[in-house]
Amino acid sequence: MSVNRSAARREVYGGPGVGAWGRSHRRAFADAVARLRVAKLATAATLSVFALALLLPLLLGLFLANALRFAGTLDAAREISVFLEADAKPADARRLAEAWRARSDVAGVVLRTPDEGLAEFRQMSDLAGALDLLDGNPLPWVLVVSPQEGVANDPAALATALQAEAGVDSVQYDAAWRARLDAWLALGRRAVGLLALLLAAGAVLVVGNTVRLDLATRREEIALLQQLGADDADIRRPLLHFGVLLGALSGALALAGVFAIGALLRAPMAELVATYAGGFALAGPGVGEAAAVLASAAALGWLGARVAAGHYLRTSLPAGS
Amino acid sequence: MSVNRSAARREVYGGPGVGAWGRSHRRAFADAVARLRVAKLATAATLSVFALALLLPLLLGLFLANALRFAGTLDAAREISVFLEADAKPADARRLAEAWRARSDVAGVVLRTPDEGLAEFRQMSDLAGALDLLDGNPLPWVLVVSPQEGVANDPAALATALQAEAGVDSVQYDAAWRARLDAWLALGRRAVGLLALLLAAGAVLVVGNTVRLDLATRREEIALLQQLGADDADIRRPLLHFGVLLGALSGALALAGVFAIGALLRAPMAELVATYAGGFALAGPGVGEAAAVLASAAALGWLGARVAAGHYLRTSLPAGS
Amino acid sequence: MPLLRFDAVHKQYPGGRAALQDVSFGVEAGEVLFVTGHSGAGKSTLLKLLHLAERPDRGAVLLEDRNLAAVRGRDIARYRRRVGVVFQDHRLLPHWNVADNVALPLRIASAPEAEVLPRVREVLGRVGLGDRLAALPPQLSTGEQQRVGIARAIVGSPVLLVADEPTGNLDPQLAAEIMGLFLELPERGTTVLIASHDLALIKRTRQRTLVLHEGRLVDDIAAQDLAA
Amino acid sequence: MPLLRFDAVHKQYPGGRAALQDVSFGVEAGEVLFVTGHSGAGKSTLLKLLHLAERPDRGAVLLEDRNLAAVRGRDIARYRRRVGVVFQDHRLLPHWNVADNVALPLRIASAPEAEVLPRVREVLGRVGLGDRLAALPPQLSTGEQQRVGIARAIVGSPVLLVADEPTGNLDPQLAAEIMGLFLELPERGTTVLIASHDLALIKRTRQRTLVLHEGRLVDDIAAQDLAA
Ligand SMILES: Nc1ncnc2c1ncn2[C@@H]1O[C@H](COP(=O)(O)OP(=O)(O)OP(=O)(O)O)[C@@H](O)[C@H]1O
Ligand SMILES: Nc1ncnc2c1ncn2[C@@H]1O[C@H](COP(=O)(O)OP(=O)(O)OP(=O)(O)O)[C@@H](O)[C@H]1O
Ligand SMILES: [Mg+2]
Ligand SMILES: [Mg+2]
Repeated sequence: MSVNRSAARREVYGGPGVGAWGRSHRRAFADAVARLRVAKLATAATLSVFALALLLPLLLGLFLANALRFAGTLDAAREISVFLEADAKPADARRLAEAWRARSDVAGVVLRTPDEGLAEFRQMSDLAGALDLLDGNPLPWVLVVSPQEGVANDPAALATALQAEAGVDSVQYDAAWRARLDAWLALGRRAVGLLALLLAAGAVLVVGNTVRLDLATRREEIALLQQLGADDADIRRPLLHFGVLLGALSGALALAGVFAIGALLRAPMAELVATYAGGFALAGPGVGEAAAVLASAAALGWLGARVAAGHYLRTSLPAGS
Repeated sequence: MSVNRSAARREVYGGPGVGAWGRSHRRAFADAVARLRVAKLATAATLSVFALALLLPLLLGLFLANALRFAGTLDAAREISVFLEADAKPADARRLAEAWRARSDVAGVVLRTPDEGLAEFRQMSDLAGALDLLDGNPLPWVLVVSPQEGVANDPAALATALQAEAGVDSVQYDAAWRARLDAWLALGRRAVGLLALLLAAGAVLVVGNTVRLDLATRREEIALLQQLGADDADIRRPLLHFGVLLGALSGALALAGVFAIGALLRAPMAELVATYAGGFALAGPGVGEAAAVLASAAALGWLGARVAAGHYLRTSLPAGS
Repeated sequence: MPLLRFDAVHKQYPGGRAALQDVSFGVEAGEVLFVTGHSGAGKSTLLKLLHLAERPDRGAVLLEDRNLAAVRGRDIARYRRRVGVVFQDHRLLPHWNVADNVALPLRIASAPEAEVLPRVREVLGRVGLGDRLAALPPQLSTGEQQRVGIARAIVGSPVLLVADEPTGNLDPQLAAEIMGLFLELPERGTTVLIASHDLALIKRTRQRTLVLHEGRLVDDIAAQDLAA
Repeated sequence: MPLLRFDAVHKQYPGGRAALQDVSFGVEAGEVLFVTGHSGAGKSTLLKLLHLAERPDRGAVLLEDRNLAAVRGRDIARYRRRVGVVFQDHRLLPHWNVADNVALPLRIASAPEAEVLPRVREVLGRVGLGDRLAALPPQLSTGEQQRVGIARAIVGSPVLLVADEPTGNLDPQLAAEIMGLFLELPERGTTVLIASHDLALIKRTRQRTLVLHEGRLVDDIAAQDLAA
């Protein structure tokens, strides 16, 4: 009897055959799309919050990347200026530069003639006008030495060593300025780390909260499905599809936001670049980066849905389970 | 008959008497507290999202305030340096300073002796070592003129006018550096404006979304209350209390976050201050500002609840209304 | 002059058949009236017009000579406070206990708190649930939930009580007890309309009965004409 | 060997009286069995033990000689797919149309889509709603909703059907039709348990009847002993 009956049932149900897996995923996806379409306004609100949670870290990341590129110029402050004696010859200066370039604690040496020094001086300082009052060029040859980076190398020791060489009048190494820069960078790094942490937590919270509240509004529906024999995977499947869809759409929205903000910033940026000799263009995300953003957003949506659904299934087990 | 009956009803209902208003608010507040307490986890999640939406603009605002205080030093770049002729006497310098302070397009004049100039020079530039090679002090008297701010005043024209005065050797006014600074400030201001706008939108969205979803989970409850004769104000009252409570708690959380982050930043900040002669302490929000934050958070919660409830009542009118 | 009057009322749901067609009748103050008919005949629709959950397409419903079509906006809430409703699906708030569910209409009408609990106790006692004040609705059997819904409908001494299948989940004995309760309401100034498909109960109760068939009023049987 | 056996089953809800006390009986495959009793007697509780919405405190419930206490975790879902349930409160998904509501058990069991709609049409036809496939539950009368719930319970040809007051919202004629439908189910391999307080209906249907009183099984009346 029970053999007959289960055979009959298999006829109706089709059993757990090949097509069942694909079927259930197709149904789950259709269900997820339906969820998005049913409540247009609700979907818009959820998408906006999610997209915003993605947009902020994205903007922060881009800002950081651009700032780091720009900060490259600040490294000048790490250089050691070596002033040769007033009677030094060009040949002496070249010989010293050659010799120092060979040192393991030196990354590079740039030679500056007294004329170059005067020109730079004039550009740098608002007291340079005073130099016009002098007769001739009182500036000596200068060798600008970049210390090798690394824990083993101490730029202060290098400065002392260079001071001892023959033909050197004085060495300028602004330890205070360097310490100040390092402190700024440490502060910046810590602030950025904190903010990134906050925003990551925010994105996860927003996604989880959205799915959690979506689940809360579907409490009865889910309980009914469980009572009719749906297992955890059945309950989870449309939610995961929903999370991925929500994530991908939000990611697309956030990218659109990034490009829109980039467009808005182009005008003042161009103004800025015009005054800079070097030229500096704001770099936006590339195609690969955009794809990565979409993928991570979808993954985040999936994760949020997974966590919320898992929590839900664990805490609201149908009676008797 | 109908007179009798309504008299009987007034006995039961108590009519719209003096105590009714206070009663309904006390009940609404108790209901709001109950809402928070029923779902502890849900409350925690909602609070976190809300607090985060508040924390980010708060941090941004404090960062901006601190940055502006710090940027005050940048204003030096707007000054016009006037170099007097080499043979100028201290009395000449003082007379010119006096005269210029009276000009409407001048905000202030600072006098610098040649000795002060040399000292500053030495501190500012890594080429200052070269000055040691010079005999005596070749620097002249300098008058540092701050132009009056305002559209009507053109610092470049002022610079030209000062150049024409007797006893002036040369005028230094770095138009390029000033343009660059203005461009930076414009960029910064636009970026900050955008971010603030985004975050404000985010905060409103988060609050509105939370209340909207809370409403969605209470759809049936609300419909029932309406069917039993509750009017819009009855439906709204506990939601507004809920919003205010949520807002105030989130504001407190956000303030706690601000102080915690301030504590975390104190260490690198101290390092930084140590290298600065002037000294610069990170300013946190004061008592008045904290109270303002709490009040605005509560107001924001009220507003979000009001908007969401209004939207809900407008779009989901009970059948037949 | 009747308390309540239906005047050629017609109601069609969007995309559906006509739920009510040309229905006219009057109800005197103090009557207890049954509405019966097959599933889908239009009983619930008729009652919904009375607490403004639906509106007629044509025709008029008048209470105390006031056309309910004129009750709009803020007046709807005020009107509903005068009508007690027993819903066919109970509609209790699952997270509120029995006492708070029953107290709802009193609190919506801002009744002084001191009067609420004694009144709630009294009506719950009358439906046989005097000892379940602290229970939550999901902890009740369906018949118990239905009785809580009845208690809530009568707690505010409404002018009009509309009850949709109030005994659908009760055994015959309990159903008779609840009917006895309804029959006492006119003495307290409440007129009663009851939708029911339970012909045996209707016959036993012996009150005037309207019979609907596919939305049409096909019979209006006076109390004395009901066979025992 | 009976298909189903209750063995000294005891169930007490937290903080409540005992809903079932020392209940023992057996059901043969192919039987149609009524459970009756007053409101709150324990009828729904008894049925809930069968689709694992509740668990007994003491005693055992056995289906096909398997103790349901051993059905845990993932097996619960699989077990439930073999049991059809008519809920006392219908429990339809309000945003899904009638056809999708009825198709739910087939889709949960991953039935091929081509077989779903014909099967849904067939069972809806059998409860008299063959023309309402596209309607949403809130657009149905309560009796119509109840019949959708019945169609959903039988669509998957379950081994066991438990129906809680399946005719509570139906008029006597329709109730008799639905009973006729239940009586045909054993031919298709389904054993049926029906909770009902409608004594007239039970007498007319003439099937074995269990009588509960305050949680105790006080009578077990064989079909032939029921007075017509
Ligand atoms: N979840 C629960 N928690 C506490 N008590 C409960 C719960 N469910 C039911 N009860 C109580 O158990 C008893 C039996 O309930 P049950 O629902 O089985 O009755 P029933 O026979 O189905 O009644 P009805 O005919 O009214 O549906 C009742 O007194 C009820 O209040
Ligand atoms: N909101 C709605 N939209 C569309 N059709 C509806 C709606 N509500 C009811 N109907 C239809 O109107 C008709 C009358 O419904 P009504 O609920 O008044 O019946 P009833 O007499 O109360 O039936 P029952 O005894 O089953 O409760 C039914 O055919 C039903 O399907
Ligand atoms: Mg009805
Ligand atoms: Mg029951």
